[in-house]
Amino acid sequence: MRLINRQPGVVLKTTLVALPFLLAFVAYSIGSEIRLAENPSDKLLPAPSTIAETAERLFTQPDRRSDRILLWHDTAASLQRLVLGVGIASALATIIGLLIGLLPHVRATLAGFVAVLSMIPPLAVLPILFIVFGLGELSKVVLIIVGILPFLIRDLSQRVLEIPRETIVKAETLGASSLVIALRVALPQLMPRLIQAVRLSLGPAWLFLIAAEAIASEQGLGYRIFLVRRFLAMDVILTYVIWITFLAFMMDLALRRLSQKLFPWTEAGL
Amino acid sequence: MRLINRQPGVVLKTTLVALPFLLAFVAYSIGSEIRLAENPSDKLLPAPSTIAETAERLFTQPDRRSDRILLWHDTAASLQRLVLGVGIASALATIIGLLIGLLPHVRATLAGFVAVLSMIPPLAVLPILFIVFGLGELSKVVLIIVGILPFLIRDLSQRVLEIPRETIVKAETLGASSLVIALRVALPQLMPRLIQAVRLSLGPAWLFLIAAEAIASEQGLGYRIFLVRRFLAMDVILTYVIWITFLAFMMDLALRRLSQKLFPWTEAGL
Amino acid sequence: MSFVTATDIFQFYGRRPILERVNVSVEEGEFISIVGASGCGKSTFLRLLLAQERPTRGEIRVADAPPAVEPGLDRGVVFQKYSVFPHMTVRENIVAGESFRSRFGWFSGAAKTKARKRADDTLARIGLDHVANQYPATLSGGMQQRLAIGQALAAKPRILLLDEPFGALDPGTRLSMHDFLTELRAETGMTVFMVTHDLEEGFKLGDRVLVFDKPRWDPTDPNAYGATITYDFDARDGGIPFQRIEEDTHVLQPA
Amino acid sequence: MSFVTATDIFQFYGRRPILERVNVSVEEGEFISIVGASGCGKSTFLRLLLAQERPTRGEIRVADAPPAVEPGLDRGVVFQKYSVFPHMTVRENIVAGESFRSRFGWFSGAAKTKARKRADDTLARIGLDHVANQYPATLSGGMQQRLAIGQALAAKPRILLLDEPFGALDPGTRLSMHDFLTELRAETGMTVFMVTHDLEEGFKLGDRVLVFDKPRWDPTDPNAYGATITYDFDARDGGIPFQRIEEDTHVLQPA
Amino acid sequence: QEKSDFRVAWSIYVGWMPWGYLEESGIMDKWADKYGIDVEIVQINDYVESINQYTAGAFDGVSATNMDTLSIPSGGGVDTTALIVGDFSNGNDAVIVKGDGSLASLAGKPVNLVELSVSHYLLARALDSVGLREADLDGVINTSDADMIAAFSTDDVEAVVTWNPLVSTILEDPNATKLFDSSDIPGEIIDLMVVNTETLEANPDFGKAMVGAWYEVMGLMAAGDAEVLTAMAEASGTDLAGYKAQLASTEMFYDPVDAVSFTQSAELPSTMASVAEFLFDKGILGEGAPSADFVGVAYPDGSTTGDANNVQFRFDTTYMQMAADGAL
Ligand SMILES: Nc1ncnc2c1ncn2[C@@H]1O[C@H](COP(=O)(O)OP(=O)(O)OP(=O)(O)O)[C@@H](O)[C@H]1O
Ligand SMILES: Nc1ncnc2c1ncn2[C@@H]1O[C@H](COP(=O)(O)OP(=O)(O)OP(=O)(O)O)[C@@H](O)[C@H]1O
Ligand SMILES: [Mg+2]
Ligand SMILES: [Mg+2]
Repeated sequence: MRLINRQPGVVLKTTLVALPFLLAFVAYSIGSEIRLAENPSDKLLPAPSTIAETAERLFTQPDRRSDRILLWHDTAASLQRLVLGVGIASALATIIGLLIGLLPHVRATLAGFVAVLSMIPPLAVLPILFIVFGLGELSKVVLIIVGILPFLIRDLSQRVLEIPRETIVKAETLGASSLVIALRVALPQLMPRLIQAVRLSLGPAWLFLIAAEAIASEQGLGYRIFLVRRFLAMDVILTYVIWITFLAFMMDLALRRLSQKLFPWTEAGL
Repeated sequence: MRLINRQPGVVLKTTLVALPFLLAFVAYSIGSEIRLAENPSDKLLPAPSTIAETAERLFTQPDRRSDRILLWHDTAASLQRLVLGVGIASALATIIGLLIGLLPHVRATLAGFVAVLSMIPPLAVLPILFIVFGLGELSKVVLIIVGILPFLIRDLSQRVLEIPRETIVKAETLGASSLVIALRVALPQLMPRLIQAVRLSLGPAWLFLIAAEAIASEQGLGYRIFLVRRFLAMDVILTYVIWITFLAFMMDLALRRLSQKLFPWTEAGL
Repeated sequence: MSFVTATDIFQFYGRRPILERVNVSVEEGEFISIVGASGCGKSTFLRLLLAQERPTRGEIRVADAPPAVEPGLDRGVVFQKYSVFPHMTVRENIVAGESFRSRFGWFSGAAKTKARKRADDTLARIGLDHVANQYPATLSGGMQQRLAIGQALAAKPRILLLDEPFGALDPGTRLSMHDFLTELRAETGMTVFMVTHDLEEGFKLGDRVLVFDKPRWDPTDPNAYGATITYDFDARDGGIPFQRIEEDTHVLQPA
Repeated sequence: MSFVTATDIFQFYGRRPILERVNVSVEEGEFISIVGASGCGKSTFLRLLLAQERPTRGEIRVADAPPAVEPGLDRGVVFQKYSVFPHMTVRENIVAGESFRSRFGWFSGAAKTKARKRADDTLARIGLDHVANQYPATLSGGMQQRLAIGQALAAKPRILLLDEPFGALDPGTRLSMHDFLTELRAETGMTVFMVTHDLEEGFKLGDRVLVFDKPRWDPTDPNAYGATITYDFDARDGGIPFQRIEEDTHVLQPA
Repeated sequence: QEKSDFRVAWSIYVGWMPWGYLEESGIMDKWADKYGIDVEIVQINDYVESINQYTAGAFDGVSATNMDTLSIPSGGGVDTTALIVGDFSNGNDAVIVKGDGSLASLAGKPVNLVELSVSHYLLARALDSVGLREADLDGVINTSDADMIAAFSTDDVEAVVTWNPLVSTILEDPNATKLFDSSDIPGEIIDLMVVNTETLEANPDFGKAMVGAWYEVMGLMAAGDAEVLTAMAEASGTDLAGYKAQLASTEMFYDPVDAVSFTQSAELPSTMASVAEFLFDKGILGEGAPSADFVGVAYPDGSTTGDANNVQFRFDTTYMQMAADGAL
């Protein structure tokens, strides 16, 4: 039988799914073991047990200096920035995407401009952003927005253009104005794609968040990672990385669920 | 007539396309004017003429110390890293994507792992990457690969899964082995999507390149931007940003052209 | 005067002619079937009737009004696919037939209740009342097209344009849709243009059958000339001419 | 012994039965048409014949060999869509019919020249020699299907499986495809299974017509039972039974 | 173990510019050849990354301050020796506010600085001097040094603590006032070349070549060699005058004798103790650290501060003494 037709059984499948995670863990453990055997206070690859201890401490014990559990504060600060940035960017992208997708005049005006904007590497214009938007919360949110907005606009306007012309013509024959077509035909059909697009842009959003927090911040997940880099506290960095990965994964999952829940009409098939 | 049905004429359209670029330029000029009126040695928003002079100098005059035209050297260094990183990532993603898309066993093993990997924000593990891969050329290329590979793999394996099952079954009835199906059916149909995916991941690739060059490098576009950022030499930064944007735009264009050229069968319609 | 008149219609896409010198006039209440080879411009002609596009030359007038510049309430349309709004339930789709002409496309309060009531009546009439709260994607192809027609009619257009409305359906479902359409038409007495691939269907349903074909043919460049109406059959005798034309046109020649 | 025998085939998707107790045996060289309502499991049965899927119960044997576990050289197939390789020219598509069984799917040197020669012969026979260097997307639907059949035959299968091969074509093109298929079959004498929606077509081309339908029907849950072969017509008298079954089965009932 | 190829890392800072010149001018190669070894000097943009890389074992030596050496490599169990005591900051690090003000007026203000760096230490010492604590501020905001100048020009920022050349650039702003600088705590922020103790013990030639080369350049600098100084100035992104101004606020030990006597002075242990206290207070010595004395520091006379059983940081004047004696 050809390899492409060979399906793993349930047990084998579960094993296979777990395998790479296990291998990664074992490889790490061995690497850590070797380094620690040489230098017991090596910080680079802390033993998994050390990471577990550190994680427990970070999640439960308040910081000596500030008497707050830093990890939760960092998480709250970062999530707030992320949600604000992604939320504002999504709202803007939806509006601009609808305008570009529906109105030929706006399309002519903005499509090329947005395409060029999307090529500017946001990290390079960081100083300008700082000066214009200050160093406060605003600048971090703005960096996220600047980072993902061009992509979102391009994606969403593309999606609007992909809405079957038939539906729009049909709406016209029902007497719909441009506004009604935008609100009642295009917008609802755009929503599932918006969630899709937001899922795609969450990765870059995290990236820009971390970059912004690394540059000027008092709290936040990215801030902490770059701060403790100063004394090579890899146990803290790894805990934070795993935590961020987990958060990102949960957000992605939540958005997928949300989409299924909110837009049953996209899923339901005969 | 509804707005959605109103098409701009050729002249109006050209004007509209140019408009936002013009407005951005005018807005910048005014901002620069105001700041320079207040403080003639303000570095933040140099006058467009200053930028033009700086640009000319950067593009044509060799550096006094090294006797080389730094901009070209930076460009060469950065492009080399970018091309290497994107090239290796594409090659790996193609192979792994084909395996995941075609072979159920590999899919079971890797699909979940790659999904989790793709959630790890690469900037957060930057310190780890530097430590594992050192600070040489390798680490920059690796950061690009690490940054874009999970996305590429997910995208390409998805594309392989989307290849109509009919074509694969047809190949089976022609006696094709798994290898032949991979090489002669799946791979060629994957290539246009690969170019598409590479176009999408060029943005992140630039980002990671700049981030990597910012931390450890002796040349490169990102290195120079971060170096002069310390002195807020915005004329240099802006020249570099415009240059990077131009490079990114040309690469995107080149890939689009390449795709049209190489894969006439995707475009040709009845 | 005729109700719909198309005068000397030419349509080019770029430099390529699709339609050439199309002239036709139609009385109010007539059912016009349009047949022709694939790609000959039937849908293009329907788009012109719909005012979705304007002809390169010539004009189409309805009830002697100036030519329309865009689709509007007076023309209903049903396409082969994408004819209903996938994000609305069946009932909402019907309500949309009335509510879309309002300021924000929404009814509220009493207007909403009344519109829902009327929609339920419509649904009962078209036999979709049992699926009123489902989304179109859960319906069979036949039900979707019935919904599309019901929705188009809810806006009370003066002309109904159908572009291969039953092209994607089973033969069985197709037959029942024929009955459905015949009934509806008897009720409303609307003017209908229907494009179809199926000659039999065209003759069965239509009062007249317009055959689109290229009057001139350049064997070295099949796209050199556009199509026009080569035959205009009176089909009220129930489809008998079917056998007669089969030899005359190249509608049925192998592609 | 029969050439193809299906014994007590049951097919479930999850817990839902699609096919129930399907039994049929077919002689070498017979042309079997398969008809039935939409969604009743015709394509499923074809997939089983193709060995693309294995039945939940029962087995299908060809020439008394053990049941196949996956599609292979002995069974050719043509689907309604996606039946040719879009990234290969017409000629390459035909060559693929021979070259895919080689180690890397490529011919080189003399083998290549010979294969191209044979492909050009095939193309001439199926009337596609003038488009040998074009990509399938530039061909009309009829030409694409002709290519798909030519390609399937290039591999010299013992059974040819067709799933609504002409479902997407014009009536005119369809007729010419019928002639094409009849000719090819006369040449090769292959065993053919063809699924079609068009009863007329089924009876015109087939030696036998199998009707798939649900023998039991639960009105509250239409998916409670699977379909099986309810009629097995001998169609060699040229399609006359067509009128006879129309009343007996609900193949043609409105959906 | 013995080897012949060595790699050391450095990053751009007034007192470390000679390292770049050493590599470029071939002086390093000359000295390495003399001892039959090979030394590669690598410039790293990111200072912290260079120390991390050294700690991870990618380099045999790195330019670092006394504080960062104690916290990163020594705290990480990499036994490290200060091979060359190059200078101490004598005004190169400064606390700067916008407008007029005094240290006391910092209370209730946010301060932007690179957290946990020598800037942070300087701030702590500055606050000490007026009886304030960090908690009296409206927080410290970690700000990348690459963006410090841009940050200072935004309205959000009221006070920064940073180092040269950023300090001189920021002070060009007429609105900027320097409140406190490292000349107020002379000898506490020390710039070193530190090397792996094991490597140095196994390869004394490595130490000799490094020190020999370093003091050759020191001699050139002390003589005011314009060519050498210009090269360093340009490499650090300024001109000769700017570089000289920075050198003015740096107490360079051009003469190895001075370096030796500074290293042997009685103040050094108390400085290190206060640094350790600061690091412990910030939790930098690791959460496992029971006290500020967790890491031991050894001095040239054999005395130690901190845990004598866990000495990971050694001030060693052996090689500098050889240079002073002309024995290289
Ligand atoms: N917007 C357009 N731009 C350019 N060419 C077009 C456009 N729309 C249609 N055509 C071309 O015009 C010709 C007629 O198209 P049309 O859709 O009217 O044919 P049709 O008779 O409806 O065919 P079918 O039976 O396949 O629906 C086709 O060759 C098509 O490729
Ligand atoms: N892989 C599958 N998993 C689950 N259900 C399936 C699968 N394939 C087909 N079905 C279901 O099985 C039923 C029979 O499908 P099949 O495609 O065989 O019908 P068909 O007779 O070929 O219909 P049509 O005439 O529309 O092609 C359908 O209800 C379909 O939804
Ligand atoms: Mg059409
Ligand atoms: Mg089927």
